[in-house]
Amino acid sequence: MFNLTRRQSLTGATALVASAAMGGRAAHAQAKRILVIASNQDIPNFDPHIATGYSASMLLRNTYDSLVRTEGTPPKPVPQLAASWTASADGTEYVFKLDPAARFHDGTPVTAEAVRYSFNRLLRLNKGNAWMVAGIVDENSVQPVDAATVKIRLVKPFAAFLQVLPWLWIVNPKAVDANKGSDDGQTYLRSTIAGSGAWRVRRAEAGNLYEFERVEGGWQQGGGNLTGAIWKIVRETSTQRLMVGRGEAHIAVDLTSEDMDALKGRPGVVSIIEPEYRTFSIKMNTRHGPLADINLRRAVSWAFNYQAMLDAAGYAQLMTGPLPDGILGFDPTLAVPRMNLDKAKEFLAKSDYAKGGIKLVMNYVSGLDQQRRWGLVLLDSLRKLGIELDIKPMIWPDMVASARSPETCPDFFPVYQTANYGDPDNIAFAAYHSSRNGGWQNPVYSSPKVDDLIIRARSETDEAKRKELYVAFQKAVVEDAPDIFGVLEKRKLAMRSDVQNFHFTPVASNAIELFPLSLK
Amino acid sequence: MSASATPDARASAVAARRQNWRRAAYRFQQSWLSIVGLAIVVLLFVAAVAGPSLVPYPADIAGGINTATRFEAPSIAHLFGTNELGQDVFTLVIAGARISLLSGVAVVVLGALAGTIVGALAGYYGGWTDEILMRIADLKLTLPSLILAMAVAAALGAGLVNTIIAIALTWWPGYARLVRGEVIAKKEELFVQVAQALGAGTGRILRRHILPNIVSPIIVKMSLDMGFAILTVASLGFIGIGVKPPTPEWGSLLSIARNYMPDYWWTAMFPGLAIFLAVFGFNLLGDGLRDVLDPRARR
Amino acid sequence: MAFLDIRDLHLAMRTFEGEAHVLNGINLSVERGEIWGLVGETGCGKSLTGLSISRLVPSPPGRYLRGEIRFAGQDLLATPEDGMRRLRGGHIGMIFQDPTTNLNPAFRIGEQMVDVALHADAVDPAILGLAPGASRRQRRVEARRLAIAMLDKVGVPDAARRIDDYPHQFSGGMRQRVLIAMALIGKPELLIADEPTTALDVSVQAQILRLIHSLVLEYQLAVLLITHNLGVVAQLCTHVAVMYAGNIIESGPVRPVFRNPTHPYTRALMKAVPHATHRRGELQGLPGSVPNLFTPPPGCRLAPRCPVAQPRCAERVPPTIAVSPGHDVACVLATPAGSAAA
Amino acid sequence: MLRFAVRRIVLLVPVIVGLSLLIFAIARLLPGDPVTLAAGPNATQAEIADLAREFGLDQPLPVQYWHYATGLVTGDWGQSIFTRRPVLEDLKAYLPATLELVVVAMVLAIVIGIPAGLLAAVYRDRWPDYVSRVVSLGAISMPRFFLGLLLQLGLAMWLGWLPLGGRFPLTEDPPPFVTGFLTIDSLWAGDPHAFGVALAYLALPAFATCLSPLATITRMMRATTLEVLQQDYVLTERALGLSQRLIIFKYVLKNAMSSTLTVIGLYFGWLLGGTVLVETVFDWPGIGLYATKAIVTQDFMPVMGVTLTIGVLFVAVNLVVDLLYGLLNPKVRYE
Repeated sequence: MFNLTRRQSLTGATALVASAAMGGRAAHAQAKRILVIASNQDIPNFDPHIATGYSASMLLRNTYDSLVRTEGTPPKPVPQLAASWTASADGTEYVFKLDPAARFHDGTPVTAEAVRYSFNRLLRLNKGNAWMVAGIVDENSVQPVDAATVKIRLVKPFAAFLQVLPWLWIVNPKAVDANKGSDDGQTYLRSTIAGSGAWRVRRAEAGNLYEFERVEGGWQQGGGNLTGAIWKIVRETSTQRLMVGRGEAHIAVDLTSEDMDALKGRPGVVSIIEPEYRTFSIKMNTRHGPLADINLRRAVSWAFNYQAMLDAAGYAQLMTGPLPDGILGFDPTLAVPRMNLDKAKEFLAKSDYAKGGIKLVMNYVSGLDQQRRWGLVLLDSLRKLGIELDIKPMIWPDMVASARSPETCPDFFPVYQTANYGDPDNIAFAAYHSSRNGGWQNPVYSSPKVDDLIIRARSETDEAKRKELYVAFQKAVVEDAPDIFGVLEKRKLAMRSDVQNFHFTPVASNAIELFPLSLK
Repeated sequence: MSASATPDARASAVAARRQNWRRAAYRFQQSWLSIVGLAIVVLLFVAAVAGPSLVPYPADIAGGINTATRFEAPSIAHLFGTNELGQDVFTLVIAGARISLLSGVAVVVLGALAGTIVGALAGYYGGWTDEILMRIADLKLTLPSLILAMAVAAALGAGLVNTIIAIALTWWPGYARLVRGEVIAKKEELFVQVAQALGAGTGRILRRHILPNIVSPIIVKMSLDMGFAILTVASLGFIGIGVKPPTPEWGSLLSIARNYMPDYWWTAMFPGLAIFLAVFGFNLLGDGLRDVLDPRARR
Repeated sequence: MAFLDIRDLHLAMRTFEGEAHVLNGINLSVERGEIWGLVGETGCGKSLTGLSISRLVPSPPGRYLRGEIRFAGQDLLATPEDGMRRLRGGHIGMIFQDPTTNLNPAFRIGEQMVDVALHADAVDPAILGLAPGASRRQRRVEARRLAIAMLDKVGVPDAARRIDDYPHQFSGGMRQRVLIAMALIGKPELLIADEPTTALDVSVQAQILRLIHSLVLEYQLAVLLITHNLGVVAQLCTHVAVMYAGNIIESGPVRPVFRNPTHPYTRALMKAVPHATHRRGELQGLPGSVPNLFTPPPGCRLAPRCPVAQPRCAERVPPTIAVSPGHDVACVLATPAGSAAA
Repeated sequence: MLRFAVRRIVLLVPVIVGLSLLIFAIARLLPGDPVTLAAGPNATQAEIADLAREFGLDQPLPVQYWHYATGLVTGDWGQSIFTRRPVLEDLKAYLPATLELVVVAMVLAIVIGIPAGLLAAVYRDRWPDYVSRVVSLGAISMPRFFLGLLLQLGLAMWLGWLPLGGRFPLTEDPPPFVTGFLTIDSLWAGDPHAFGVALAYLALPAFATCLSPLATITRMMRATTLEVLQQDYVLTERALGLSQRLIIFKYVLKNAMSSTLTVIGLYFGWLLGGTVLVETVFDWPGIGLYATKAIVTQDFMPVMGVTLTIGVLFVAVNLVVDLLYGLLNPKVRYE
């Protein structure tokens, strides 16, 4: 079909345009079965113990393996490197039996020693996902029993231990040691894969695309029929949507509610709109500035136009307190503020700013349009209290830097929290424990009472008692009004109907797992 | 002519000037394109000055929202439809005229001011001052101004003032060159030499004798630059390094609305058209003015 | 009928201020072998007269109101542009004032001459003398040979080499020679030379004039020499026509006109000769300046400045009177030939 | 001519030194703390200090500049503080895309703009002139990002004739690297299909990029042609009977070209930095997009690298233009 002479191709360039650009490529892709995923996030670092963010998670969960995988709704741990495991009754000791078939890409078997090496490297670097097991696992915790058996002794019980394991990847010690350098192999792993996953990186064009190909002779059995996949960076969500609509991409992961509406009923496109444990709230500076006044915080909480926020969010639901709906211990009967101007003015009168007349500051991540919209909702709401709002777009690193101290932290600090594991501890600890102060997840809020509840709940192994503790935790937090509890946005994915065997799971669902997928 | 002081000659000079103006006005009117440009610019100024009191939903300008009426298509109630927060796009676009005009003028004025100072110093002192200042200006001209402006704006942080400063910083070399040339030419003229001989200070000579004489080329250049300044402000807004919400700046309106294409096309189309019209208007006008005021360009 | 015959030519130019009547009834007859000097102040219409013959006055803004120009019997005002183009270069050659600006600076002079020669050859194949089937290459080679010969003829030394030079490599005088060579390469019968020597040094001026003179003798050219320099006219011309504000006010063979200038304007012009520099509008003995051509005075256009003006001068245009055979004057004070004694 | 060229090339050295100095100065004068940004959200004060040492940012400014300048010469253009990739390598990867876009756009602009300007001048104040003037002013006034969006909307979204963005189909491998220009590389590889595809991807961005230089060249060409048409030598050429066509397309064109050439040179350099917007809209993987990303994250070294590259290219292009100007303008050549 494309056996044209040069002259023909030149004269027929315009005629070629349509067929070559569209049909030709489709035919090509079919033969090779390459899945294209459109996402707006780049993958600047491949190091499994450094990189974070859903795009890096996508790369890492496909090119590396962890002891267990996560699957289903609600998410459950299932075997990956570990073929089976046992836990002690007090929840402090886990023993994993490794799959004897497991091999790294260079053919070396995945051993218990590799597990130990990886955990210790993660703890040593103390970056990336290390926080998930901070204080739970230390450098002596991981003990190889034999080549295929590894024992992990927790420093203290951690109910969600199996839930975090999918995000702690195992590297090939041989490859890393050979390229250790002076930085523990960070330079090497930044752009090289030393894992055992079913996929490897074939082509990496920073800021543009990452192409994966199936590892030949990989140890994993079964899986879908994909020969490759492309993680394509597409900044505009509308472009992602159009690409899926036109079949130029198979999956788009960052779509907005408007995009989903536009795709509705589009032939060949499947919409996935599912609840997810991703919270959005606007944190208030409880330590510095006018909002240190609890009555002002309450006034703001009652003045906020929750309905407008929900309208602007599209596919979402309002949060009831700090925890996402449906998670363990969630209290649906919790009384939370809803827009009520009388009540808001009542609280305002009690505060030091009874007349309003102040100007507060909200920072948000430039480019995150939902945050901008909610900023405007807040601005509109505060005006009714006679309070002005200065909305400042900022780059994320600057936002993070501003969270370092109460003095630099803005009055309003909007933040998304994505649950990497389906346990209330994920959000409770990260977002409300005072040990996290100075970090972006919880810049300033600190309450001894809440701290105590979180710590007790986290190491409690009895589920009923845990639930009780979390109910108390939610009540205590709402009492303090540290946040404007916002929305749970639904996860919105669009997919070509020829993508098969995709199963939604509410944790990190945009970090697509390629292994099971097939293209018709 | 020695007769320049006689009343007769003065009257004829006045008549000649009036004749020149008449001729200029005639030529300007001859060109219907310039008239169209003038009309657009006048419209812009009206929108900028009286906009907030003309628009149907003035509350939306300061960030008022109405999420019950999101994404409504253009209708009588909402001429340009509504956006993702139920704000009236017509209102925002009209209000944007003030932002664009203000920032365009500010950029051009700041750029001209800085350029004039640099150019005047370089031209007046000559020698090393001239050499150094002009080399810097030349180098500056080789650098990509948009990228530079973006970098400076990003470093300074979002906000209209920062955007204006960032763009103005890349704007001065053109004026510096222009002014330097004119100053060097004027410096040699008799009235300056006389003032120098009478012991007037440098600042005074520049301020009182030279600068007033080079105002008109600067103004012509400023008028020609206006459209481009507005375009640059909008470009930064479009990239996302621009104003803070809720400022209804056209470029950032378009940048946000881009995600709603093609389904909610009105949110993008009208801000885009507004940028185009504003720039087009100033360019038409500037072109017409240059044709009239700069005899060399007229053919 | 004369070889070049201009009858009652009226030309108007549209400008911002209105329509100016810049030529106001020109009458002129030139025969081959005659060298006519067309003199007058700047803006009197002498250059426009020259351009009119080649029909190079742009239209608009120019507009011919009346009259005719006949060249070898052909009515030029009725000739379409295409026909005019065949006359230009081939039958009518032109030289302009400033040799520094009249040669295209971006091309070697040979390139320009060859193109002119090829054009002339297309009009009259005798120029290159090649058979009709000759190839483009042959024509170019022959045209180049002719160009070298022509340069040689006008006195450009080392022509074969210098033909590949650019205009800026020549001196002013040499450039004027090149332009003359270019104008004559098509063997025209009429040469219109618009101030050909004004921009040159006096010594070079004389050389160029001598060159033109010799070429006239050789080719039996009819020449219209446009100048404001009466000295040049005296040196070179056989005839002279004096123009004022779009009219020829006195004309005839050089000697009678110069010896017996009759029109007050001609007399003023003659008095001005020794002064090499005379400012525009201030002619010796004539106060005031060239009249407004938009609303010309109804009578004699010189009347407002004329030292001997009479009331009737302002009433109607004075008729042209032959004060001696061939010597015509348009002044009410002139007396026809034969009645002078009375 | 050769001496002229050599002298001009030697003169480039101080210009490039000046450029690097200026860029360095601007980067250091700007507010912002790249090290803290690079260190990441959880970095300690000690880690930040380490990083500053690693990047040499703890040294006095002259020393920093010296390191920077020697690095430029030895091929170490620094690295991105976020991706840690060497800037020079990134530039090598991204520059061809931008160059291809700019070259194609400029060729389009020249090929269309010069005849259009010539015609507008010849038909002055008649309809071709009016059309070209209105259209070119409109094109100059058109925000390129808006135009890009409209083109996407019309030709890609509605009609579906051309791809939305990108440079080559995702699932296909681009032709082997020779020049980095996909159009040339695909022909080099003898792959007409890839050539057609590359053209299809190039069409919209190139069109959006070319409009403004096209308009400027048209206007410039019109103005200079009008000026040339007023010249005495054109009158002489007409007076000697040369045809209008020969005069316009040979004698006038060459003269008018030489002034227009300067504009072309300036525009070429300007476009290199001006493709940012088009690259953003069409997701064209060039240095503009690269710079934008770096700017948004306040990543200094890539921005400095891009700026310097564009500055040097700008100077180089204008050198070429000067040399060409000499060819068109014999007077310059011989002086």
